[in-house]
Amino acid sequence: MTELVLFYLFGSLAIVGALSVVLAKNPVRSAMGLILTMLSLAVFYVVQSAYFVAAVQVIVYAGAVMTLFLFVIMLIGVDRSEDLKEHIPWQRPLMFVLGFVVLGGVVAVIVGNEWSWVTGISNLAEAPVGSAEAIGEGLFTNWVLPFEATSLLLIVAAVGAIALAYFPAKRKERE
Amino acid sequence: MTMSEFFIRNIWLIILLPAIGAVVLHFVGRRIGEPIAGWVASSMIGLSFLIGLIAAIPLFQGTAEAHVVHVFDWIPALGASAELLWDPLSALMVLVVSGVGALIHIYSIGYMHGDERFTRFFVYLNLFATSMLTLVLANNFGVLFVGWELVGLCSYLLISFWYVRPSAAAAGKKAFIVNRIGDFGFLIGLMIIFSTFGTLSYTTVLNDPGKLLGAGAATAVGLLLLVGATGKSAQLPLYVWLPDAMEGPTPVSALIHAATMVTAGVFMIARTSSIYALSDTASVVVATIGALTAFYAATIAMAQTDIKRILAYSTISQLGYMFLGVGSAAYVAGVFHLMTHAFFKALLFLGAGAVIHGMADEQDIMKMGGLWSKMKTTGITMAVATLAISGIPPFAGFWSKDEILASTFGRGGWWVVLWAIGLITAGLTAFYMTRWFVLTFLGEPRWDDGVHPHEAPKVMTVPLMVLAALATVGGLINTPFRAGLEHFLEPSFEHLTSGPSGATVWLLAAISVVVALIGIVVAWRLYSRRDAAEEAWTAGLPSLWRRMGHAYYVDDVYGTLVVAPGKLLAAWSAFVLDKKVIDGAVIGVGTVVRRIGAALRPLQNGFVRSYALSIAAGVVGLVIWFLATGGL
Amino acid sequence: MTVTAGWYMTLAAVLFGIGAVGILVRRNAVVMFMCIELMLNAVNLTFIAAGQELRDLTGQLAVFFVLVVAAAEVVVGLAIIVAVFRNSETASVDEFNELKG
Amino acid sequence: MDFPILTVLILLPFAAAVIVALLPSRRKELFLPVGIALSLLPVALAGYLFFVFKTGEAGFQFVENVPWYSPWGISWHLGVDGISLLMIVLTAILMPISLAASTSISKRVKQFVVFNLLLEGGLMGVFLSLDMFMFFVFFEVILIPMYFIIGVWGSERRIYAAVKFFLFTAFGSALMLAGIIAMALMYAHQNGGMVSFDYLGWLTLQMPIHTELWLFAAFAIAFAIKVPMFPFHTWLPDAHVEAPTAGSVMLAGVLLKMGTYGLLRFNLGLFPHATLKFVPVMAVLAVIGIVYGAAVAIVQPNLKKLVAYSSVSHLGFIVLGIFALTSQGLEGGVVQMFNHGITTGALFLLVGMIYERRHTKEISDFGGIQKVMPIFAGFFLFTAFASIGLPSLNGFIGEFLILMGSFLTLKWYAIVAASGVILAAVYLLWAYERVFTGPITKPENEKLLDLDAREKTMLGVLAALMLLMGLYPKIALDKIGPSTEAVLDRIQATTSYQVPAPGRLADVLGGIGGE
Repeated sequence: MTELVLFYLFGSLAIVGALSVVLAKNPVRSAMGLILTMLSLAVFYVVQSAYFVAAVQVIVYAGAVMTLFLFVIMLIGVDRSEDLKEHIPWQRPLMFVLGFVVLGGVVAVIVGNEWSWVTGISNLAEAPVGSAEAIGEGLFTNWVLPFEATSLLLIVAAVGAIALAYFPAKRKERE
Repeated sequence: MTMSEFFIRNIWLIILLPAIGAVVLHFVGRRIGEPIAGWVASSMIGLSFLIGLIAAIPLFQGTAEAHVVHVFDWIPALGASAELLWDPLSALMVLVVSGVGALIHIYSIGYMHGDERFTRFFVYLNLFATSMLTLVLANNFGVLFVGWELVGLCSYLLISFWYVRPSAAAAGKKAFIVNRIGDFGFLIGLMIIFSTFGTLSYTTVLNDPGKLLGAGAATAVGLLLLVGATGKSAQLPLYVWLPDAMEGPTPVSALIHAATMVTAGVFMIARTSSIYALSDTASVVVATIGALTAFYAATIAMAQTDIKRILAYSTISQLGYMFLGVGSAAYVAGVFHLMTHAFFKALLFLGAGAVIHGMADEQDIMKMGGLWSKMKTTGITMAVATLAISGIPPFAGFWSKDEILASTFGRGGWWVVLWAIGLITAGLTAFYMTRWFVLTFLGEPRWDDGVHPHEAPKVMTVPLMVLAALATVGGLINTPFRAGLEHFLEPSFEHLTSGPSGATVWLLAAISVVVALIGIVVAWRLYSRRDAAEEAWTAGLPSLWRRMGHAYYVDDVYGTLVVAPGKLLAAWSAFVLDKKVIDGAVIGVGTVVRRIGAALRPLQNGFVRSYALSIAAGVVGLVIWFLATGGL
Repeated sequence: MTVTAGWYMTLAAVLFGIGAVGILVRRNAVVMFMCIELMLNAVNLTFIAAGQELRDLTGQLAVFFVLVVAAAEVVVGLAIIVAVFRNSETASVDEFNELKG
Repeated sequence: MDFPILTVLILLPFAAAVIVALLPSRRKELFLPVGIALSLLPVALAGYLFFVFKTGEAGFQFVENVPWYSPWGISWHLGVDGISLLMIVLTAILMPISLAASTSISKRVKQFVVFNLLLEGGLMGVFLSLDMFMFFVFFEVILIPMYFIIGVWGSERRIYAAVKFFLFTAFGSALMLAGIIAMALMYAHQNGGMVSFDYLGWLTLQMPIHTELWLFAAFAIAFAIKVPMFPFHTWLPDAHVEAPTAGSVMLAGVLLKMGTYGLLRFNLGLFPHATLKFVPVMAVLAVIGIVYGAAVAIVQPNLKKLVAYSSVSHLGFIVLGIFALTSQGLEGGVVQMFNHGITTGALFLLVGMIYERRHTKEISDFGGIQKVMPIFAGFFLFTAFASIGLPSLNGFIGEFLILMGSFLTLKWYAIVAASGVILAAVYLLWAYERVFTGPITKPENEKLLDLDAREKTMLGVLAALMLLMGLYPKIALDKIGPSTEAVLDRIQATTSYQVPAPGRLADVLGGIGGE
């Protein structure tokens, strides 16, 4: 019952956040909306006993990543309003068609009460608890190679970001 | 083992010696320098002559059989090994080639004196000797063809020896290409021979070829080999290169374009006599071409004014006699004439060379005259040569030419016509040679200013004298009284026609002598008192004379009918067919692809959101597809 | 009524759809980036839900990796946006069509 | 285990390429000498191979067979027989020479040497592979260095030429790849699911005639483009004109031979029935190529283009010899592959040398230069005569064998082909006349320097080979003969074809030969 309430409450918050990401004219509001969605999702993670992931979600995603976003928004300037006119031909109509198709699909799922996609094998055992120990054991046994690979990726990304930001652009000189 | 036996077994030494000479002179010739290089070359070919002479002794004595020497395997799959044949015919040819060759080598030392490419000239001469000796010694069509082509190469190199003159370079090229046209036929002949016998060795092919070669195939082979022979021996219709070949130094004209190389066709037909024996058609064609060429070239020679061109056309004409001889199966007579012609024509050319040398490179006989007193030796030897070629007994030309004519006459029918042509040609020969001699040596001097004729040095006149001696007595080795050469050559030929005998011989001889004398007298009367006479004579037949002077414009006709359309066709293939059609098709395919690309290009509008839309559309489409088909 | 995995997944689908639409309509590169993050988060939710349903911890591990990769991507992506902005003084993606065919 | 000489032959050039690539970039003067020195090792090895090769044996020797990727039946399967032996020797000989001819290359010397060595390694692989997968890989690998050699170090229109070369060849290769995959699957089908790319295994395949025809066509088009046969030849003149000297030498000398080698090894070997059906087509195209290539060469204003078109003509002879299906024709075809490589390689070297001095290849820019460059003229004339097919030089041996051999089965074709000997003399001697003889007409030509020691050495080696192969071709013929005979025997064993024995010419030349 608690779960149901939480689902409705945070589910609607997540959707509101998502919509404000897309619809807000001011990028700062978009960022705030995204933070809202992320926090709501963190609640769902907790509900599903994915404690570690929930913590990471709040700390890394809602915290660090979004801060970075906000920095960039500040750097670029928040007062730039977006021209609402569409320049690309066929973009809007096609998009609406697609949107309606997807929406229709979701509505069909809800209306048809088709919830049981992956429910066939539940109750086999205890649901796993995503504690830090459990996650750590998984990462450093079966998944150690991908883990090391991602660490490498992070280093590369960091170096790349520094390189991109550090070296002055040469395009102007060429012209 | 006697010396003769040793040399017969190692007959390749004859070829090797001049080859060594050529190689040595090629690499160190410049350091040796003039005139030693010339003497080295001359001694090499001289040694070949000596070896040939020693090796031929058993053949002279009639104690030796034909001997085949296998040197090494060359192209086994074609049965073409480097094998040499030492029989009377090749022995005779070796002696003529190396003997006359040696004399001309020596003469060249004087003639080429001071030329900046003196040693190069002797490299080529020695290379030529190598090639020609290979040709005559071959016991295999493959080896024959090697010699056949290499003499063509040497001819090319020596004609365009003074390459700075564009005409010399063009003449060399022309000679080689025209020869190649002949070789085209020759090659096809060899193909038929190979496909019939499975080998190119004389031993198999020429020993009773009738076993495998039907009459039709024999005719085909005979005619195709004849095509090759007309190229090499400058017969109708491929003779056009020989007059131009006079661009080469005069010793070259003497050696290659008179005495030896051009007789290769005659030699080859004589060598393959057993094939021609199978086909009367082929033989008649050979003889007819010979007779026609003899007459045709003689008429042209009558109207030339270049001292060497007259001799060139004369050579063509005399080669025609040889063809007439071998065509009428009088192989001995043909080869006999080949030999005597080598003597007197080499002599004529060398004499002409001496004259040109003395006249400071003047070649127009209209600007000569009166040289007799200034160049006694040359004059006398030229007189001998003129008599020899005109067929006046007892000089060499009489015996051989007469034997050819007699043999032709003896076969009756169509051959009598050929005999008549030959006879008329004999008169014309006497006429133009006398004209040549008279205009050059007799009468009043018509020299250009500043020309001071002088006799050639000893190194040039001695060969003249030797050759003059040979041209005088050389014919005596085969006379109706004593057919020495006939006996000697007999083992080489199987199907010899024996000419008429008895009174007929003497009657025919008398007729030809009379005709020759008429020719001499007419020419003498016309030209010794020159002046108005010549004009009167030429004015009588102006257009004919002009045509003869221009060799009937055959070169122009070939130029218009063959060369120009050929070039046009080649240009069309290259610049229209190849560029526009074939490459155009390739480029066309490329253009079509490019057009399609251009048509699809707007799809890539560069807007990332547009691409995102495409991706989204693709995803949605795929999902719908999965749902519709019930899973993946 | 219990909240099954299907509920979460439907929610994830909705969030994903909103993110996708955002990418298609917005021109501001930073906002488009946020939409991508939104879509990633939606996918993460399905991972968690499916993992819970299948009684398998691997779902959560996958989320962990997605998180790390997303973080890396954000770092580089934002650096690119900054670099581009420095050059052309705009963050609108419609200004960039150098890859036009 | 024996010394894996074939593997070493393939890997040596690649190793050499790595060594050159690792040289310090500042030592510019080292690249070329080191490259040349390293490329001499394959020469020694190939020479050794040539002498230890057992004469008189038809089969493959020095075979190495190591499984590589067994699920697909790919193995490192190498072997050399009389047909490939000469190609190996040719590749090895031409490589140092074409590098030595590249002293005028000034930009990116290191890359140039590396690409050339890669090219050599690829060529060795093509001629030694008995595994079709490996063959195809090497066949394609060669495109890459060649593309760059033309495209980077070529003259003005180099990009156009390189792209054209690449597209043409890639088009053919795509067809061949389809054929190879089809063969591999067919092998699996007939051998219980075991996929194999092994050439020797493929020889056992049974297939219906129409399949064979299609596969023959797929392989034949790939090789015909490479040869190149009429009408697929238009990439060749462009590629040659634009390529640097080394590129031209390798292209004409060896790369074209991949086509004829492929036709002989794979088309004749794998598809005997289809071969018989295709003989008229191939013979017609070959003969057209001979006459057409020569005719077009006559009027070319550009020396390099002239030599390029002469290659079309000469390669036509090789194809004619191969499809004559007689022992002489095949033997002549193989020996002509070698000889054409030497001769045309030398011709391109010569054109390159004069280009370095005058920076033009137009015939009309020369005239009379024999006066200032007598040695150069001598080498040119020597090589030209070898190319014309002068007996006692190498070009004659192959041509003569081919003409004699093809007359046994393809009479009229052989007769038409023989006219090529006239045309060859026309275009080369006419070019010689215009370039070398007469007075010097252009003042720029008066100061031309004659060949130096390096150039004389390169040409001297090739000239010596020309003379050797012309005077004593038996050293090569003895090794080729058994292998070509084996190809012929296989065709005779699997089909009803019989090589006609020499004999009475019952119906040669239509009515003329009637008995």
